[in-house]
Amino acid sequence: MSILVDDQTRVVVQGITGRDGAFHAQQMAQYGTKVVAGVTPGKGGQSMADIPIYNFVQEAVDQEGANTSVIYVPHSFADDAICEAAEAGCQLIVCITEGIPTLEMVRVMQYLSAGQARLIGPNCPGIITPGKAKVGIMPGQIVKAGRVGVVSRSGTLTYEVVYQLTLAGIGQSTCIGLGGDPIIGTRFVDTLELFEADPETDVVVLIGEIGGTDEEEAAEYISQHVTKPVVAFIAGLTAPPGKRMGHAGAIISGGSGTAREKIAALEAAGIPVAAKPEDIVGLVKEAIK
Amino acid sequence: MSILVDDQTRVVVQGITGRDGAFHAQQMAQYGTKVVAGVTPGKGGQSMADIPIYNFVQEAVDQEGANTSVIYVPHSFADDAICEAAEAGCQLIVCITEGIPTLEMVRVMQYLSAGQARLIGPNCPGIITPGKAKVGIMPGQIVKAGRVGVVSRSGTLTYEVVYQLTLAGIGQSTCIGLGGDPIIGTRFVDTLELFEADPETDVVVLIGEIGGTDEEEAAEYISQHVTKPVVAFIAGLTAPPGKRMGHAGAIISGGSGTAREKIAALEAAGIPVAAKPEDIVGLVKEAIK
Amino acid sequence: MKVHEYQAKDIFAKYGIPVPQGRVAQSPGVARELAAGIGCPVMVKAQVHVGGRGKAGGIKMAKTLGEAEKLAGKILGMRIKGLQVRKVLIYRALEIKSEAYMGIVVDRHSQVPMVMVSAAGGVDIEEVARETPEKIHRLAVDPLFGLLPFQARELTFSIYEDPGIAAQAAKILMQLYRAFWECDASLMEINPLIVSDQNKLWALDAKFNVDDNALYRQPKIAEMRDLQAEIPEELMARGKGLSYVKLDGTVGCVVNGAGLAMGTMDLIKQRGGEPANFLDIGGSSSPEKVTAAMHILLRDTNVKVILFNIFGGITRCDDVANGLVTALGEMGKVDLPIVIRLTGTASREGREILKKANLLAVDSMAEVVEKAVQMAKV
Amino acid sequence: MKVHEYQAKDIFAKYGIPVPQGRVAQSPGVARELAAGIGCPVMVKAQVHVGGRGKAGGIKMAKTLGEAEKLAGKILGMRIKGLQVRKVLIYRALEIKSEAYMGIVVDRHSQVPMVMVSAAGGVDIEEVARETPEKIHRLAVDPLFGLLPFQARELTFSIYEDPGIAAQAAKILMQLYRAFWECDASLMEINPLIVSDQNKLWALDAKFNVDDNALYRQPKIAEMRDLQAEIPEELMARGKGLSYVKLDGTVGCVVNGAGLAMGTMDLIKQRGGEPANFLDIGGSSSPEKVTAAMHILLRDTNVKVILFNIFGGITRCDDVANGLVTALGEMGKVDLPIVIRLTGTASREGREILKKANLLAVDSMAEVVEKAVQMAKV
Repeated sequence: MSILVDDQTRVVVQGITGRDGAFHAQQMAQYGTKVVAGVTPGKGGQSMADIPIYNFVQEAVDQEGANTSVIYVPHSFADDAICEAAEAGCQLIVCITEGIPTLEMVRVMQYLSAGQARLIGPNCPGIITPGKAKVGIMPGQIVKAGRVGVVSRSGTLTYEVVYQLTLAGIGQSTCIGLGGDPIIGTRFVDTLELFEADPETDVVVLIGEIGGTDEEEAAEYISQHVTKPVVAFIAGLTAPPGKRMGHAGAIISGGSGTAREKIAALEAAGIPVAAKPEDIVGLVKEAIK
Repeated sequence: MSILVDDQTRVVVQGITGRDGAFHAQQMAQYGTKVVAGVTPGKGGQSMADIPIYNFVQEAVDQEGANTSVIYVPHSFADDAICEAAEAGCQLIVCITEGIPTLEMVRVMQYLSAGQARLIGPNCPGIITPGKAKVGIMPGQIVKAGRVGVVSRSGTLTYEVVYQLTLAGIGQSTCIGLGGDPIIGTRFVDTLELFEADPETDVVVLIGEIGGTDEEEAAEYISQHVTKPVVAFIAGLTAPPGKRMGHAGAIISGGSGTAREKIAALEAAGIPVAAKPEDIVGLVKEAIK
Repeated sequence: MKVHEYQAKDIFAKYGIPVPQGRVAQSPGVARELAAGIGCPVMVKAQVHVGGRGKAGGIKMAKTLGEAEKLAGKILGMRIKGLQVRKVLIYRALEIKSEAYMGIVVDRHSQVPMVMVSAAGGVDIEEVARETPEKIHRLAVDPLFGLLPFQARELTFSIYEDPGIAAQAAKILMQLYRAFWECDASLMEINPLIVSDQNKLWALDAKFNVDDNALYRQPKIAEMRDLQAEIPEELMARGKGLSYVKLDGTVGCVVNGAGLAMGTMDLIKQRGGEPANFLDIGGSSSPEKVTAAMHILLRDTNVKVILFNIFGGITRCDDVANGLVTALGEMGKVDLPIVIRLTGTASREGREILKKANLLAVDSMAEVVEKAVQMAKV
Repeated sequence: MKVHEYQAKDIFAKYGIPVPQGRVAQSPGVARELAAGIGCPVMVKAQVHVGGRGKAGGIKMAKTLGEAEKLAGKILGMRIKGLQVRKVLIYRALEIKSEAYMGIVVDRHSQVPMVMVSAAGGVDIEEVARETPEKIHRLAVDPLFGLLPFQARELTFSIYEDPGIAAQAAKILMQLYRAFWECDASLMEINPLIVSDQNKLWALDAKFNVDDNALYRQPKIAEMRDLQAEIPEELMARGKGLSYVKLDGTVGCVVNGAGLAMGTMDLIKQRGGEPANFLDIGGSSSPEKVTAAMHILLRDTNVKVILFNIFGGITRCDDVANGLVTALGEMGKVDLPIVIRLTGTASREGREILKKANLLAVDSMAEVVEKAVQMAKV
């Protein structure tokens, strides 16, 4: 089973003729993901590494059975790409593109609310279900199939944690990077619901960072709805208040959003919080016991 | 029973301190309608002819149990008034105001689509259920309680028809003026559905005019869903194509919307169409038999 | 309200839609000067608010300056469907490889803006719509999001094979939608949208009707109204808040409400008469409106009788009666017979007022129309 | 990006929000001239990108021209929370009857703009939010419709008793929302919004942060960036597409990804070290970015060791290695020790490159942090 992506996933790559799109389309295909089509308006009819290119996502859905889109187009076109994928009937849309204006994402979320599509990202590394499918930019060689779900707002920090799990012999069911922007399509609580329902996930690792209140909401949600063990890590204890730390989302605003508050909320909900990334392995081992 | 308004109707008058609002609030109350509140922002706490005035429709709903709004505010405030009434929980909103920009109404219809409120108008004379309630500006003295439903896109032409029915001793269940603008909240098919379901209506009189295709859609709807007899009249046989005839809605556009086409569509659906207003009485009498 | 082609093109240009550079001339001499500035060949195009200008000879190409002057002289002063041409637009003639159509209207059925494109532009698009509707690609736009770029592309890729041209067209369509929405248009059209010999798109014609109800918030567009291009009586009527359309008959009508006015006209015709006009004095009618209505009708020398058909609602019959009496007082002697029908709100008071002025009102519409038709025949 | 109060007020004024007329001075003499033009009493207000200016003595009232000049001299050059004051805003002092608060932010939870108003403005609004949250009235705005007039009225009628003032405030709130949306703001605030002795509302202070991601489509606002008001290293970093925040420690960090960068800083602290900075070289890192990162870190004289923590994903480890080798080549001798961790995409190739340049990379984050902390202690 796993969640969101597996061997039923048929990927269309939006922006397949761009630098990142072309590289990662091949990386995904090499990992074994079914990359069935690419889209670049005006280049329909061409192909790239045996992947057929279309002008529109709708064509990729109709003619190649694509059900998942991954987006690498430049930031000023990304909002339109998301809407197009949703309109074409993609169930899952993974937007790797960073730099989309926040108010544009506000509009996109309204657009998506009328339909069935789930968005991951933007500004995220994507999703990987080890041995089955990789949708996005996560390095495939660091994961290992197993029964730990990993969800994170960060990119490389997720790799770090996943890599350490893999080195310790602990495999993952699905690893998801949600993205670090203020407005993202899928949040911790959404993925917790999916992991809870997934028979192939035993433990969930939640990797948060400063800014917003998604971790606090996750803590609340876990204490009410999640029966599986969850372990957490929060980055940003040393971040000075009010300073922007790369991600637009990582701003400590007002009285909430600090790492300390998030850790307190999680611990109050009975969730063990690792002091440093390498401690996660130990907490997961304990949880599995 | 009747439709839309009856003795359960509790009216809030938006724009009650304006010239038209003040006059018609009293006219409605004199007719016996339960006019429970008026709204004019900034005049909350005052009253007008014993009707309490509030700043907001929400207050009229919460404190006076208003369930129907009638709007007389100037055209540049009318879109906001409609949205406010919907948000406050009014089930029925009757907008008398004319001159609202079409694209503003396009937005308003989108706003209403998310909720439960029904809009009649704008630029309409309103609704009257003889002997029970009058919401709008129709002259109360020309109607008579009975079992004929009347629905029209026109104002005074409706009065004409209703008056002739009354003179002939034929009473009405409910008379509705839908308004002549291109974008209106309630159309023929909506009211036909209501009249069909109303045990107190035996016959429906439909009064159309040139422009749009509402009459054609009504003909189609009647032939499929309406078991009660319907008789019709269409104004505008002498209107030259392309000329604006007062109502923004009364423009003959492209290949459709002429009186001749509408009459043909209705007759094809087996609906008798009166050649002149005074013939309606005869057709109704025949239908009742 | 309609604006002229040259005005619509100015608006389009502001939105980045490519239009051939051009200017308006009101005399053959100026037309020649403009042509000299632009460089021949140029188009000389009548600026009037009717369709079918080409068929009527109002659109010509001039290869030389002399020809430009001559053609402008011919077109200026021409009458097209009853309207006099007072302005010609001069712009550089372009080589045309293909002609497409783009248009946006508010669709009454779906209650949202409807975008239409067709590869079969240039000719009578209404005929295309009737004969081969599948050649017109339509999209109902969600007004809360506007036309999205991928939607615009889907439309334009369906009418152009060349992706570069389709992409240009998508941008134009996006801008046309923006202009439509921001300018409160009721109709915007580019017909034809041409591909030039350099594979560039141009809006060769531009049509733009504005929603009259929105003019209050579009002051710049309201200023574009060309008073000379309108029928004086219709202009007077609008100035007084009346809605008037001149027709060719002999029975002048003053009615409150558009539906009742049309019903009255239809009945006049049925009874063997011919209505001289449509005139709706609207709701909340003041005495001044009635006076103005009388003045307008009396300018029409065809009118043999004036018919009032008033059903009081928001309009009060006493207001109308007062207006009529005042108008008659102001005008001195009115030679035409006046027949009046008053019913509804304050009709008793209205009749009292008329009675004092020795005017009689009847109660039924059939009766008043019958009377008027008979009097018009005398 | 933050803009200064005076810039925010210029934008507010364009949207019809009443702000006291004022101008900016960069010297006491100009401040005096401006005060003379405006008329005393005037306010003299430090223009720096931090809160708490009043408490720091950066906001003063001057009753005379001499006082204005003297106060401007005192405030200009003052340091507030580490930032030097280079500009003062001079505007007419107003009588204040009451102080309210208006603000708009994008709410991450509901994912729409959130409008907030409070009658308890002027003081520390964050304290009000913490202590008496019921005094702040909130509304999550449907972004597809924007703030509707009745909603604006509902908010302002809840904080003002006088309907006239509440109606004025509703108009201001509507315009503030329009400005927020059209200018791609991430935060807009009026605090305090005052009622003057003439019962007129004024935005006495103005705060406006712009979404950095939207600067590409807000060129006029992007131009407002005050380069002098920023930390030079942060400015350099942004110019190269890096994200850098200076801190006070000794371990300089170069990391790819904000989360990993923060995780690295946290770990440095846990192991007894102090991070000198946050530095995210981002995804798709080119060698040029790495070079720029090195240059920036070497400007900080506190730095005793440079730590690279790179987990390749979209970033390729060979790109980073090349960048580092190039940077070292360009810079000549670098005295500081460099510790490197490379894992993930193209890490083998990256290590090869480093090896040839006699640089060694470790595989684990714990190991590289441990090393760096020890070296910094030497």
